[in-house]
Amino acid sequence: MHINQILNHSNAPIAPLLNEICHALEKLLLYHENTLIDLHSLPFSPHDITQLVEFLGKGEVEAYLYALGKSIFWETNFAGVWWIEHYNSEESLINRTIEIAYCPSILQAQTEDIQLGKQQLQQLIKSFQ
Amino acid sequence: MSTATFERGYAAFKEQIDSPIAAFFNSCVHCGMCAEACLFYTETGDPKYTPIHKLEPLRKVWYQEYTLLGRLTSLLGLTERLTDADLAEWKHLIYDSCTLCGRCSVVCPVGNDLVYMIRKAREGMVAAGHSPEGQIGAAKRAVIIGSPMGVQFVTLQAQIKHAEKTTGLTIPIDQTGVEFLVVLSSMEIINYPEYLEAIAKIMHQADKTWTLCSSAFEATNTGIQIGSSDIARQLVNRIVEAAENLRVKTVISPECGHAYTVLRWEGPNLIGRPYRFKVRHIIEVLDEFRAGGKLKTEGFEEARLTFHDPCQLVRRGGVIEQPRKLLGMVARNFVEMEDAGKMNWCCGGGGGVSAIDEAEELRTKVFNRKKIQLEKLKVDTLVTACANCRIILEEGLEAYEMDLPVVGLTEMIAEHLVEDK
Amino acid sequence: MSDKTIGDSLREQGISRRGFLKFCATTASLLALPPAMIPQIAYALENTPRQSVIWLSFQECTGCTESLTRSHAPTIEGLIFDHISLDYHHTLQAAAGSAAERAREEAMKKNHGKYLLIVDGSIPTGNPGYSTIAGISNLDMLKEVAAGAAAIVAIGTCAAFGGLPKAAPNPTGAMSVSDLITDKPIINVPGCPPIPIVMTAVIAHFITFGKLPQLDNLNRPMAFYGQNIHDRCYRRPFYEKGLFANTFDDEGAKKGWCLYKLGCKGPTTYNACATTKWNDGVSFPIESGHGCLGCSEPQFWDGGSFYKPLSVPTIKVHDVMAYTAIAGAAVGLTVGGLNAMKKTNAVKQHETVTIDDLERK
Amino acid sequence: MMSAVDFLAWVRGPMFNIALIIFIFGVIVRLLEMLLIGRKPDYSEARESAFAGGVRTIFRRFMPADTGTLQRSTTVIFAGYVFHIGFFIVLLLFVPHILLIKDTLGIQWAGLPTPIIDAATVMTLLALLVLLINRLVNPILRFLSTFQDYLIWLLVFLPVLTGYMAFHHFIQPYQLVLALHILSVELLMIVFPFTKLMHTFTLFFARWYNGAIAGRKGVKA
Repeated sequence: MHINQILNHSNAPIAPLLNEICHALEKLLLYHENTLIDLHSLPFSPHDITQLVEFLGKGEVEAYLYALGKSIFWETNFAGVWWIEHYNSEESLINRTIEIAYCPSILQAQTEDIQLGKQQLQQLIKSFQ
Repeated sequence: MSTATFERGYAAFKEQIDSPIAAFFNSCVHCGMCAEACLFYTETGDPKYTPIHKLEPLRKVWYQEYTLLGRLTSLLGLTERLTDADLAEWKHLIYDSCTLCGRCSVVCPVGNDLVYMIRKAREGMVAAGHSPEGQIGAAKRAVIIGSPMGVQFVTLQAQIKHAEKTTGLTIPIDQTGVEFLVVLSSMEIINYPEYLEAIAKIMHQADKTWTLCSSAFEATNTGIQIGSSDIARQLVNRIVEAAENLRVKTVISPECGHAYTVLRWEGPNLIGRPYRFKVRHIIEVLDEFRAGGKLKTEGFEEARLTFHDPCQLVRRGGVIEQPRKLLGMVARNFVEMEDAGKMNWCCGGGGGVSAIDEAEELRTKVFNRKKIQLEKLKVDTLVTACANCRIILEEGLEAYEMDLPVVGLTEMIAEHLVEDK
Repeated sequence: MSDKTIGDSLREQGISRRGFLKFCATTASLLALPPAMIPQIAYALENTPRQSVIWLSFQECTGCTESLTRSHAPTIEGLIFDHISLDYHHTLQAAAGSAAERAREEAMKKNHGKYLLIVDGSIPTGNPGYSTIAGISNLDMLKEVAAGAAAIVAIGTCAAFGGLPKAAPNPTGAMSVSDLITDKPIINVPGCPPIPIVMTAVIAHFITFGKLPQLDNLNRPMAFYGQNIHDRCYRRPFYEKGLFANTFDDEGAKKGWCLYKLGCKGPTTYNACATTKWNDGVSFPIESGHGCLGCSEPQFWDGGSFYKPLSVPTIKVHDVMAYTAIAGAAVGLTVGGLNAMKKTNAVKQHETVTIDDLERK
Repeated sequence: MMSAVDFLAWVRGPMFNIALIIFIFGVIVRLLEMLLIGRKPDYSEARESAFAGGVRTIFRRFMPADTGTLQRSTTVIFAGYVFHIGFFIVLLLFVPHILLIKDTLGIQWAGLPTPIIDAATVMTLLALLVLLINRLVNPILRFLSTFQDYLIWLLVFLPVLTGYMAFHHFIQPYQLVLALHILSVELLMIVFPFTKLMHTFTLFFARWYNGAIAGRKGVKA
């Protein structure tokens, strides 16, 4: 659907949101700073969300995280703009965000987990040595 | 011996207040537009001449006597009572600076008829003894002698003789059963005797029966100007009795604005019943003659001329088109003055102001409006249809050193009548 | 109070650091905190021991507890409940009778000055016998437990503002917590019932920052009660355009237009329903086609009809108008009659003015 | 201290009742006390219908008498129009106001979108400010103005201002500003019958009388 059609038929603040995304991309390029936009607190109807998803489209990457329920990540047609949906263990949506980043921060392996993994691996190696 | 007192004045205010007055005071929002419509404000720039302000004494009485809140607050002594000093102060505003021209009544956005109120306020002022000396004198002369200028019938008789001689026509006096009773203003008898000659000529050509009346020749009514219905009734009764005794069909009001207002509109209410005859202004009669083909004229005035609408004819009498139609018969270079017709500016001497000596300076000052209007037009002759306007215009023009002849419309028509075959 | 931290207990359940971060991000979103605060939340939750909580239920319908337990499945807000020490809740706890009361007394003693007191239901102040637990009147129990609490959370409109029990004529003399306790920090979480995650978020905030979140003038957390339903409503644009449903089944209703005319109290109701929604974010009343009732506001029951628009008076004015008009007409006729008489008399008493009267003598 | 919610409940309930009673009672009494004074019959021979004249003037006076008047009183007329039209747009075409009228009088009509109401409100406020400045600066108005003129200006200005503030959430919580708005309207209702605000009703009578007096004489006043 063409953006004008969406803007004309929707009451949601789509235009300001797109502007904010654009500024966030600039910030990312200049300072390598990530931005998280919480869609939860914006007055979007389910229909508006569908339209927004349709407009942003799906890019090359899609990822899943399984922790405390499923989370879905996909890069939109606009590189660096990530759509993120968190679900709980009952598969209800609990949060929906747009992250402007090279890679969504939560997807990166966490230092503590890496340390833990390294320890476990070391022990495993020790055990068959 | 009876005398004017403040209490009589207060009682008269109380008596005069009616539903329209209450509606008018209730509606005023102090927008100030009436001031901009008033000659006395526009030419002096003094806000005290704002028409609604001139009605403060009447408003105070209305508020205290006829409103719930006013009654309660005056019981508690919270309202400012009307005082005799107020009346003394307002005398200048109610008499000297109001010609009852009615421009304010036409512009008021909430529809207040301010002239109606001033007229009633004067009733209280008279009863309280705060009317101007000049008008008191005129009223006394009108009642005692028969004319505010002291003109007696003998004076008129002399003028009649002179007119009969000039015109070669008989001027009928005290004839019964004729169609028209013609009444005059003393200004016409003294200053403009041409008027009587014109009437004689016109009636002759139109082949109409008419008469003057020896007991009721004077049409000006000082009672209305000073603001006393009692005196006005006394004066108008003379004409009513004469007209009914002579069994005329129509009484013709002279070229005098307020005489027309009294005779035509106030008279029946003063005597408390409808007339048994009609009242028409001479201009209305002439226009009827014209429409009926009874008025034949020849030749045209070549001078560039304009017409000054008397306030009482246009705004308070509804006579607007008639003088223009008549002028069309005899004038080629007729031009309209700015604001002509319903919105015309007063000469500054109506409503009895011309009889007040103290008001003369102010009256001359506000004539400035007329002066500017006339200067713009650059006319050679000024026509009007009110003897009082005519005198004031002449005086004003003289004061401002302008050389411009002022002519009565009736005379102008008479001059162009086709002579007897 | 157990010395285990939330982080410890999460790890015991095999939840990864990513899962924990997901939890923290969602909590920040709930609290309307900037994403930059996520690490701080994570640090606090990682290191703070389990919070002791005592829950008192007074004149209530158990709807608030129902609301919370409905979402007590392993959801994000459920997690918090897994990781607080709910030392007393007479509906949920296994212990009963004197054992239960003993548990409460022990918790109060052990965590004096540190435990959180959660109250649902209003407190009767008329006859103490209207509502008692273990023979103790609600008022006495509230005062006793409040004395040692770090802070009090008044859950639901009854505890926060008096609610239904306090509605006119208020037969039990019901009062809110803040009517009775004035020397403790009180946080009101009104709603009938309140949104479950608000609870979670308030506790998370208390654990994270060791203090109450920012509150509005009615002591409600700004993060949830900072904006009214109307301003956050997805139907608001219809209000702006003047498109309204006039009945619950007309074209406007079907097209999802604004419900203002049907009595929606969105403009005067401060709550997060329009954004957090209900039933795990499925919907909220307006989205389901019914106007907001204003359940999280004081005077919820006495503030006029649920189905009358906000701009109309809360009283019936027709009789008042009719009687006033009649009285006005009666007095008006009297006053007007007096005016007419005054005028007539003035005319009757008129002294004819002659030319001899024109001057003062 | 009374909370904003209690305050709102009070202005929507008992206080509204009080204001309504004073307003209706006052207006009826004031109109009757005016109309029952009576007037004398007119015996003069009418040139034209007084009735038609009265009706004509009721409508005619919505317009300035002539261009000269318009030029001389431009500020009052122009700002007066903007104020009155704006005020009535906001009063009669804002949906919540229509609902109030529907609830009290049982009649209703279509409203306007809120951005238009918003613009009308701003215009009304500006026009009122112009009228106030004009009242303070114009020599006629400064001379004529009494305490009541300024009081009424304020009491008319406040409902428009508080309505604007309520709509834009200038004061939090919303209940407080809504209550202030309603209270300001109630104050206006209470003073209405006893002040020049009565012109809202009486001007029709005033114009009628004036127009009938003139109409009888054949003058189109």
